[in-house]
Amino acid sequence: MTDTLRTPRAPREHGLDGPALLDAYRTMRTIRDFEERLHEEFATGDIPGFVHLYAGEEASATGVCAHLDDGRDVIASTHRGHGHCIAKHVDVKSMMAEIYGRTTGACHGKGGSMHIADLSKGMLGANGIVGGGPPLICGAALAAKVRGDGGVGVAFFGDGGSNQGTTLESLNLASVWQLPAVFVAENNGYAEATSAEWSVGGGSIAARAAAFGMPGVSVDGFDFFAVHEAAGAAIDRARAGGGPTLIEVRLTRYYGHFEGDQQKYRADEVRHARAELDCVKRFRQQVAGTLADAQLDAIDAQVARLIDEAVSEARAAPLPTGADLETDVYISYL
Amino acid sequence: MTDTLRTPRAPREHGLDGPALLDAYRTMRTIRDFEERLHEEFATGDIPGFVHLYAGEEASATGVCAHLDDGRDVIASTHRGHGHCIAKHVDVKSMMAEIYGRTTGACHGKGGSMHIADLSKGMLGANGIVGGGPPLICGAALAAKVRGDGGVGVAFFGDGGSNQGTTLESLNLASVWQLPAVFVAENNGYAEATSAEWSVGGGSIAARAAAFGMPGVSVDGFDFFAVHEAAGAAIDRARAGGGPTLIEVRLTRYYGHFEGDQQKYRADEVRHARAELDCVKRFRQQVAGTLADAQLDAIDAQVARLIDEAVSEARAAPLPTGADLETDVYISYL
Amino acid sequence: MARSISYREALNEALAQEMERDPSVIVMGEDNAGGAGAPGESDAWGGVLGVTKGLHPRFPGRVLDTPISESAFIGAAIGAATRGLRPVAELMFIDFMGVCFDQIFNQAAKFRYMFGGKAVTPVVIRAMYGAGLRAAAQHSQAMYPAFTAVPGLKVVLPSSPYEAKGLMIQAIRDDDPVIFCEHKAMYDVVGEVPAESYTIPFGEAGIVREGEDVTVVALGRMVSVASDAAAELAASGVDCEVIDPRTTSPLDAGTILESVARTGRLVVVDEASPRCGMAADIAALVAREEFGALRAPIGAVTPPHTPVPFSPALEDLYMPDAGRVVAAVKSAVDWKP
Amino acid sequence: MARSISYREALNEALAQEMERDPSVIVMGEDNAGGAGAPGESDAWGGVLGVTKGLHPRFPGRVLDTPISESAFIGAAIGAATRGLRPVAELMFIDFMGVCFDQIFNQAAKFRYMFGGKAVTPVVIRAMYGAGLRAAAQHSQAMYPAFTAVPGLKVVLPSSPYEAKGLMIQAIRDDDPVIFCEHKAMYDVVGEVPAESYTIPFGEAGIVREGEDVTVVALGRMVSVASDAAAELAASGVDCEVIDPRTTSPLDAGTILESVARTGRLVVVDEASPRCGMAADIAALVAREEFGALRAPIGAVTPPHTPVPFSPALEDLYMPDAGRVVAAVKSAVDWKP
Ligand SMILES: Cc1ncc(C[n+]2csc(CCOP(=O)(O)OP(=O)(O)O)c2C)c(N)n1
Ligand SMILES: Cc1ncc(C[n+]2csc(CCOP(=O)(O)OP(=O)(O)O)c2C)c(N)n1
Ligand SMILES: [Mg+2]
Ligand SMILES: [Mg+2]
Repeated sequence: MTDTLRTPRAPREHGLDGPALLDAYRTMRTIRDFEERLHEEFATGDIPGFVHLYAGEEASATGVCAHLDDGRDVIASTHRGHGHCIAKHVDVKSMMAEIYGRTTGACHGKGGSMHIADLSKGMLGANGIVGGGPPLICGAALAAKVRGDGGVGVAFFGDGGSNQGTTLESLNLASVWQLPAVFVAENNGYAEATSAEWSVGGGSIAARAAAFGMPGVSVDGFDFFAVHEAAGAAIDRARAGGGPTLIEVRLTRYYGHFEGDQQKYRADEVRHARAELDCVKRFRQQVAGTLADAQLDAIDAQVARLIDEAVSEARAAPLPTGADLETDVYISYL
Repeated sequence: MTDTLRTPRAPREHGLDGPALLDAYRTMRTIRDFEERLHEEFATGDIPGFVHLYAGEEASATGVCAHLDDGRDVIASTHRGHGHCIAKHVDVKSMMAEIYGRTTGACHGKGGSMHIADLSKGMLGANGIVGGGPPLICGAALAAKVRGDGGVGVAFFGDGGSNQGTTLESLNLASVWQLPAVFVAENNGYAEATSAEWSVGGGSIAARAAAFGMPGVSVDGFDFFAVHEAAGAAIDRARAGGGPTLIEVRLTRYYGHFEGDQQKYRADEVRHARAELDCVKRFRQQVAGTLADAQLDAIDAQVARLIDEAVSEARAAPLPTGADLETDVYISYL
Repeated sequence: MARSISYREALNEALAQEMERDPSVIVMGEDNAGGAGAPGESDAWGGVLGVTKGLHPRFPGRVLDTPISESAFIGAAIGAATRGLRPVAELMFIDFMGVCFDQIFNQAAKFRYMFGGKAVTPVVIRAMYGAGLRAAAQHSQAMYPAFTAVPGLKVVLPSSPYEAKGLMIQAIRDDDPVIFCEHKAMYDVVGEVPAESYTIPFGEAGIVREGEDVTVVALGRMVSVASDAAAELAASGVDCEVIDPRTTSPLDAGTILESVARTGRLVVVDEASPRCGMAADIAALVAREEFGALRAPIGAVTPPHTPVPFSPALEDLYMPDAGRVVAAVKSAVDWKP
Repeated sequence: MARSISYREALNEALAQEMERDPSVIVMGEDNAGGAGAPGESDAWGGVLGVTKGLHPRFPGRVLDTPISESAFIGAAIGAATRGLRPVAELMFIDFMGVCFDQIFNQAAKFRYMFGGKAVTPVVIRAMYGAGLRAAAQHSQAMYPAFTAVPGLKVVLPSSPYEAKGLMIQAIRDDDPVIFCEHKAMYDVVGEVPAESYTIPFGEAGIVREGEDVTVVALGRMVSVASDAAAELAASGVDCEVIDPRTTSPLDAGTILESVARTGRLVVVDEASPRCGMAADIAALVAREEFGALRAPIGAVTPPHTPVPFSPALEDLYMPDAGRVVAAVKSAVDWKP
């Protein structure tokens, strides 16, 4: 897991121009700030429910979603979904408001952190069920295939989720149906407090691809460019009718399983990752020759402002009322 | 699937003495006659419900179960369970009576063909749910491991069942827990009318073992000795604490998916298998140097009588009555 | 509408007509295209039920076989529905819901609510239910109460070929997720069915027989059992009103309550297990909303609290029959405080 | 019994005492041993609920972590039970039943019947249920009616630390499969619990409060809500009898019917969804068996037919509260034909 380089190496030919790099940086920075701020806000006691932070894993969502269209491409996410939402262009303020349970939230306050979705952006939802997303993504990919619109479906799941039967079945179905689908296993080493080294029989998630007849690769998730390259190849192949791919992204979560978990069981590991491997820092080093520090600092400032506004607007937004309780269960009923 | 030898080759060193060979032959012959007779009886209209015949696959159940004790070892079976039951020493007459729905049946007439079980023989049941057995066998193997009695658990399932998430999860759990378990995938080429070549992504069930960190082998299921050898190695390893194994057994079913299926979709294949590959015929050829024809013919006669008696006794046995309807739902209730 | 076809044919015709009309309708399930990938298998089966037979050659690319992976393919149908298709997925036996229930009740059913009203998931999940074919405990259940309990799902129980066609077309056109429960012992039941396309709205009960003495609410296959009982009772002077709710969610409470308001007596006939089932659900509705009209205990005719037994001798005792309905109605009529 | 401990501690103590007493008791679930395989993880967690904390070091080899593979490990607990162990498996949130229901309702529940009375499957499946912690639609459900409906399962809903310990010990010793439903908002509720081992039998309701005017049957966490309402009603002169069935299967029908025979009025308070739930089940029982005593419509206080909403503003409206119980009881008392 931590076999990655300590010194930044130059990304291979990535074909990304300045605006694309700035975009990627903005996405990663937005995710990071969103999560760090949530960590603080959660401590105030004002955020209800369960919150699972994505900080540390930014390069994965960003590197994958950089290849996706809002319109024809769909992703499904997990309980740890904020990063995927932001990378798929869900409005950040609507996300924050959702987490605070407000009517201005992406889901009118009915979903919360674990169920943020925006179908108009091809974001089929965070998911409270481990392994809930992969079957749905088979369907999104099937719809794209039936329509022939070149769209792809991408399912994110964790190392823990890679042991769920629903996920394993979906790999097989995608292979059998030759779907335009990509399965991204974010292996952060733990499912709650259970280590992936123990729970993933055979030790490699990527190697499971072969069992279902699809290519599998394992990439360094601290390196945006590594993720970007692997995802690009898989998504291009899917669009071209070449079928599904499984990508294992090796990375680390900076916070506990959920807010409230002290994670004493891995304090050293987190310290090391933050200091030596951090994907945002590394990205800045990797693009040092291409982008000016000032450009990146300007984004930092813009993002900081956005997150500030998101929090203060969420806090000020109205809560839903009794009139909202029984609406939207059905489109039509009685 | 049909890449097997047409001419019998000598079995490798199998270490089976005369009585063991006769036992194996008796088991295979019993299964064959039981199933062929059921096929006839079903046509009379007197057998209720769904019946899935195992004819053609005898070498698999027999080759595996030859290594098992009734006491400490457990198997779980499928909808196509008669062969496994017979090989695990479930009383043949009680099986026939069960299929006829009589009180003398193994399950008092409450289970039927799809639910024949005999826990006292370590037969945890046929199963109406594809993928139902493998999780249960993880538990049987766990119990053996916790008790340290050297017992093993064996899960039989089909090519279709190898795509069920419950099966795939079980492979992983058995690997992670290092259970004394053996998974026997009986690949007869079809799940109902759907071909395994299509439904098994990647094309090889045996190769799925690697994905979960266990050894996987593929054997010719028309050859008793091939199955026997592979199963022996896996079971020995399991008993010795070496963890689970996946064995893919390649074979053919002679009848339709269930009685009533005309299986026009594979008539040629069945004709070929019966004529050229049949495991019972082949066994006789393979042991020609060791056992006298007369010995085998005597078994044929005994088995024919047993099956005759089983049918006539089943037909004559009493049906359950209203007094049986609500018993045995619980051990104690209200 | 002089033409008579079977329940199976009615369903097949509904699927074919909707596939013809709307290219977004697709069909999937185990052997639904008839076995795939091997020579000669196309349309060999039309699902184990035969309901999809003939569709595969007629609608290329829109009738899909699946591996035995219910979570994956039922989930795929749901996911495809969120992307604008109208998939009809066959779960085969409703008893198999246990390997894929999550996709149905935690995903499809909840999307619209959890996502603040922004999801549309027009999926139909077909499954056969019910006892009577000696299929034993894991292939004979009537699991629809578990689906009826889930907010966000609609649940349909057609009681005749006519209902089967009209409700299926409605299910496909409906924008909410629908669980469509076909009784396995009814596929060969024949009845009059219009050749042209038509829909039967959800939440509108059918009044199978009008009557003044006792309201009998019966579901699915029990509608014909209740009708037989009503005919028998009529001969002995008891006049039953037989109501077929057609859908358990939404449930047409109005028709039931209005009937009980007239008759003062209720017997519910249901094939599901007795605990937390439809018989309880409808009894509770009436005991809450129309108590004042009730003149007798609310009768329930259901199977006992046991798994479905295999032996025909037991299964016949397990299933509610007309005799038990007659007895329940008579005891309601004869009841004295 | 002056000692007070929490609901969580009561469960932990029950597990520890039974593991001490009987070597065939084992415990398994995600993080139940506290994370496995990595240094320093032993007992880091005791399940996400903390209920199994401390057991792993005390009972080596008998407290197992599992991968996130509910079908496999719940099935394994069931399989092990058929082989003489007494496994207690943690499903964590009851909402996760959708990925493993088959092993529970088609396997464990049916073995004894399908196999003609020859199987013994003493497994306990623990799961937390219920709303109130802003855990949203997929982590807040009260799914026990779906289990109650299944012949072959027993279903337990402890309403206090005292009940939690005694019912858990009974569940472990019981020879049938048991679904043990813990309310997630009650783990920190403190109450008097004897230090020594004791059992509370299944199918015997607790009479939480005696009363003459109205019978209030409440389940799980709703028992305290109903008790609060009863206290408030007593002040205004309405005398409620509050009954806690403790187990929904078996259900102590006798105690409920006997009470309604005296009071003539029934209100059921339940946290499950209203359709095909326990409120309906108990109402139907009474409308069938004790109709003659009833003097008012049977009231039900349940959530609406919606998924559980996330926003605290909505979730507080979703959950039955004492105010709604008071209103339901009053309307039963005030009802005029
Ligand atoms: C079916 C199911 N089982 C268990 C859980 C509880 N749970 C939520 S997150 C989680 C760990 C997931 O681990 P992983 O997939 O590695 O994702 P990560 O949290 O590391 O991002 C568990 C066990 C769940 N939500 N759904
Ligand atoms: C969960 C589930 N899905 C579907 C079925 C229906 N079904 C019964 S047997 C069968 C085919 C099984 O194929 P395979 O596993 O290859 O076993 P075989 O019949 O070839 O022995 C199917 C689809 C079932 N019983 N359970
Ligand atoms: Mg993880
Ligand atoms: Mg097969």
